[in-house]
Amino acid sequence: MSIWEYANPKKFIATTTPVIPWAFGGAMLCLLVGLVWGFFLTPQADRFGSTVKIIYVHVPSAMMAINAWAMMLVASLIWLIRRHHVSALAAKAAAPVGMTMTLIALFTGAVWGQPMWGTWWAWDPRLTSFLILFLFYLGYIALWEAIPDPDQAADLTSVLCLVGSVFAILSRYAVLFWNQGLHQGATLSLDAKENISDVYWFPLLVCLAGFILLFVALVLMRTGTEIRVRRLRALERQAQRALA
Amino acid sequence: MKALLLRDLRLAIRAGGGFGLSLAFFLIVVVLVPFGVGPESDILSRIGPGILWVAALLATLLSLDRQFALDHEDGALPLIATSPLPLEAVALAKALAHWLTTGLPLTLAAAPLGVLLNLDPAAYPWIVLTLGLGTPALSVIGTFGAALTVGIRRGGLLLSLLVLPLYVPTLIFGAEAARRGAQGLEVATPLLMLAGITAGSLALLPFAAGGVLRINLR
Amino acid sequence: MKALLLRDLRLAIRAGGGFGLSLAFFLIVVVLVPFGVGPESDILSRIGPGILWVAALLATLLSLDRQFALDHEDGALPLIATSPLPLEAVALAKALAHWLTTGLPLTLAAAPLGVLLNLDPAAYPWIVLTLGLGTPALSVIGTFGAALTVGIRRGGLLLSLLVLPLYVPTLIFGAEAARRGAQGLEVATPLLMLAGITAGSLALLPFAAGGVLRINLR
Amino acid sequence: MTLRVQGLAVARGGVPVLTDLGFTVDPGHALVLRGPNGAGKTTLLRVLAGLAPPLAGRIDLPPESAAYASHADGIKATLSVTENLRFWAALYGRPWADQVLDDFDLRTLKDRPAGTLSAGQSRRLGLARLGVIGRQVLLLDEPTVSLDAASVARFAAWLRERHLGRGGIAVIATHVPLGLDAPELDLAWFRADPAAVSHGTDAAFL
Amino acid sequence: MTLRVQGLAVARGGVPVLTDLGFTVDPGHALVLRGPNGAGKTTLLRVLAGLAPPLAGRIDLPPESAAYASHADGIKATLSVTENLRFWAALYGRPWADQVLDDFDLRTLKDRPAGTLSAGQSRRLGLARLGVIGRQVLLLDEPTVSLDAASVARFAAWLRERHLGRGGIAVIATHVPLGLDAPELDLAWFRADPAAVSHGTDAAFL
Ligand code: HEM
Ligand SMILES: Nc1ncnc2c1ncn2[C@@H]1O[C@H](COP(=O)(O)OP(=O)(O)OP(=O)(O)O)[C@@H](O)[C@H]1O
Ligand SMILES: Nc1ncnc2c1ncn2[C@@H]1O[C@H](COP(=O)(O)OP(=O)(O)OP(=O)(O)O)[C@@H](O)[C@H]1O
Ligand SMILES: [Mg+2]
Ligand SMILES: [Mg+2]
Repeated sequence: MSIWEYANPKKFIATTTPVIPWAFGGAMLCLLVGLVWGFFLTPQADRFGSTVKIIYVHVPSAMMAINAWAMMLVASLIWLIRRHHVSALAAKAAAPVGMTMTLIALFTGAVWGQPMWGTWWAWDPRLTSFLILFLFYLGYIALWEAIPDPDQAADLTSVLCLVGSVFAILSRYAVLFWNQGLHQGATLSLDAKENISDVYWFPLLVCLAGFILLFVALVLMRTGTEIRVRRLRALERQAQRALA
Repeated sequence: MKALLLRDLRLAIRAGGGFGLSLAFFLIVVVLVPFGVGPESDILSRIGPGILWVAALLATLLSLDRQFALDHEDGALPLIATSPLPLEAVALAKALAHWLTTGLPLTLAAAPLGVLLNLDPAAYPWIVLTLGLGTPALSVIGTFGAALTVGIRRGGLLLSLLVLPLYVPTLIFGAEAARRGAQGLEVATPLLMLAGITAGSLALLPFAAGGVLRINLR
Repeated sequence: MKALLLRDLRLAIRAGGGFGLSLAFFLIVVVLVPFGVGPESDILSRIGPGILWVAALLATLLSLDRQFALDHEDGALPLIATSPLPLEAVALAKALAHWLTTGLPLTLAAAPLGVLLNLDPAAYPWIVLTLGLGTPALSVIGTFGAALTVGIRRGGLLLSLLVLPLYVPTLIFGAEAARRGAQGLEVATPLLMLAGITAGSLALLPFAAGGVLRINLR
Repeated sequence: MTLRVQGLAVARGGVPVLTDLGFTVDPGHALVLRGPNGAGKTTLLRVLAGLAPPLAGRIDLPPESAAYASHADGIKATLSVTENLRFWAALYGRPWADQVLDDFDLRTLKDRPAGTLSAGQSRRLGLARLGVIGRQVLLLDEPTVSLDAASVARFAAWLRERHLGRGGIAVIATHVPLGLDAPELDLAWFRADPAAVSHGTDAAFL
Repeated sequence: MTLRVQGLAVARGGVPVLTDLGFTVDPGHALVLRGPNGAGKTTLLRVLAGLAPPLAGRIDLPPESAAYASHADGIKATLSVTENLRFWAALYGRPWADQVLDDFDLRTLKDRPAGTLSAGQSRRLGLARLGVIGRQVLLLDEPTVSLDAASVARFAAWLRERHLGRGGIAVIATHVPLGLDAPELDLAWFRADPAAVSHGTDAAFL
């Protein structure tokens, strides 16, 4: 019994179908608790005012945007090396979720930037990197859409994901070099407590857990859908040939 | 490889679209910018190096979709693929031909065009140096993108979309080095990074492009 | 004419290259400019309207070579020419399809993209208004240029060179009106001129394009 | 309506190819053009279709009655077979009739993107266009290239019964016999002397 | 060197087209592929040429010994006939021999830009590439399309004498007889069984 058995589409669907509702339920619960706690039960920060509460959406979505790309990278590698269809489809399934997370982070950031920095947009390194990440997602999804043959599409998007990751990291450093920013440093680092007090910290963690669960649920569900689409197409072809 | 390179160069010259296309486009962009942003020369000279870099990048981007598409349409690509030349070498030859017909003329034309943008005389050598260092990377990265989209009819859009994010680091370091050089600031770091990107792309991307071509020809 | 228009729109949507291409290119240019010229928001907001206009114009220019070239390559153009539809109507239908897939989306996308260039809020309505007024002229003029170069393989370069000078008046009045509007100055004159150019091109150029097509098909 | 050609001379790329050509095709009849490669069949058909001007001579043909079909059939790879045909019907202002799918054996392929057809299948699609636009005079350049024997016979039958049988005219350039009972014209007899002073624009400078 | 194919199954666009195909072609021999339009001739040749992977089965063929030729011949319109051929010779690392111009009757056309050739002439140019690259196994997809009778005979003679006569192999898909004394293989017999679970990537999902 190896983990690769789950790479069988049927086995994957059979295993994940019961998990999805639990993941969704957990996500909803965490988000509800985290957001209500964060929005209504925390004090207003001196410097930020009530706008600080955007953090409960902004930070988790920003983190998931990056993690989704990392997951796609791993899944692409698995496809290229072991050629498990499920992993290619999982990468495909994760992309729109990751892109949406990027958009949410960009949007909440812009909404937050207006009161904080007096502008919707600044060419801050962090913000700029996210814009570039958004373009990467766009290109990746567009490539999937453009190629009719699913295996070929999987191969090409995987290579794009590999090469793209290298350049994404390069861009990150280029952007840092290019402009000094306004944006906060990493809060969730080891010396986290020096940046942000526990009052905000705990609900944020709960929200983060919620976003992670939501991401897992969405990706599992979308992967299942992709598998079913492929299965449907295969059955259609079989039926067509039986007619001919 | 020499045969392929020579043929591509000859085709580019015959069609007139090689050297010409990208240069003309470069010229167009540089001419249009003052019409768009207004003729104040102080602003123009401040944004000059950046505009030259962006224009060069766009001109490169636009000549990319011919890289493999023409050979794909008329059926030459599978015939080249079954020749003794490995596809990695094909990609390298194509990138080289692209640079010779695009990157090199752009680099040489950048200095005279700078006049249109009221560029500071101190900026000229830096523009030429950074473009000369950076355009090979643009060609190689672009060839990889072209190889990715070769099977797709009218893949031009997709190509731009895929290649643009990959161009960002090159553009940032190139334009930054040009700007700093023009103002007499320290330029070693961006120049080194630029050279590093070019060297790395040249060493690795032909392999990626070859692999991707192989997938696309299946 | 409706049949042709519908087919072209359908092809544009199917290929994904229609709406997408020009929009993506527009976005690309707007994102690249700050990387080139640097992130200072005061400079960006000063050159913002001009950059948006130049970017829109470039995006239009680039989608032109598909106007007739695809139909020419696969042999559809002579078949269309021998149909009951006069070539003038063909040109008009093509221009209309081009505007719907290029000019219109660009106009609508200009406002959100302005945010990236730190555009003054007062500038938004003017950008949208001037682009909405000016892009039809760009499409019709471009269609004429595409008709001129249809027989030429890889006519892209030539097309840009021919069309660019024809675009200059539209660009000047369009960008000027947008800039003045943003600064609260008098805009009636450039706006009127812009509207006049659009009306004139729409009325006359389809005939020129039709005639030129007829010559090219001989 | 009769196709009548008198004293026709045609050139390609400025070089005279055929000269002194004359023939008449009556309604319900076909003419087969023969000649080795490079004889000028394609050139002649393009001139008859009005896509290139003749050097000399006259062509009697009512306007908007001819349709030209060559290897390049203007097939759009991303449109389905039916969408391709419907476009031509609409452009020529003709009603759409499903019948044509049967005539050219395309019914099983009707929803396939045209780009996925085999060589012979897409050739059939190109020919089906002729059944859709309802023109009286068909100018066909090697119409049966890539077709298998059954498809050639089917096309010949369509031509005989549905086109010529209804008073249509066809001029066909081909290297393979079509099984049509039609007179043949060998273009080798009408070769123009390339060295002769041409009647073309060169003449003004000689 | 013998071309040996066993238990081959091929697909196009994910749809299995042929199955359980097996044959052997010895040096100096040719095999003619027959079958109606859409039977899978092009698909099979592309798999043999290594341009597409087989679904199942094996193909014994030394690497870099096969050449594939189809309608699309990679002819560059702006290069002259000789320049086109010389490019292929150089790319395949072969010496250039003028002889090929005579073999394919291209001598009078040798300095013409390839774009100005007639259909049959440019087909001859496409075939001449085969004479230049010196490959042992030729995989030909409808090689004589658009050729007149004389050119077909000339090509058949070249194939017999200069290719097969020197121990070469040829697999030829065609709808018209070439006048070669070669066995024929009707692909209609090998049509993929519609009821069978496909061997393709579909199988993973069924
Ligand atoms: C469009 C604009 C913005 C984008 C794309 C963006 C992006 C990000 C990203 C990627 C992270 C970090 C995740 C991590 O690495 O831990 C983050 C965190 C954060 N952002 Fe933003 N941000 C934007 C605007 C803003 C604004 C306007 C503010 C408020 C002044 C803000 C405040 C924060 C804070 C406090 C954090 C948490 C610190 C951290 O975990 O790094 N952001 N944002
Ligand atoms: N642009 C050109 N310049 C000079 N000669 C040309 C040009 N185009 C075609 N020709 C020549 O004109 C002649 C007639 O060509 P055409 O295509 O009409 O021949 P065809 O009878 O259709 O031949 P095929 O059977 O090969 O299709 C050929 O000899 C060809 O080489
Ligand atoms: N992308 C695709 N998707 C689905 N089916 C396809 C695709 N491409 C080709 N086919 C089908 O595969 C079958 C085999 O095609 P192939 O081109 O091999 O036929 P062929 O024997 O060469 O026919 P022809 O004599 O017409 O050239 C055809 O029925 C064709 O319609
Ligand atoms: Mg011909
Ligand atoms: Mg075939």
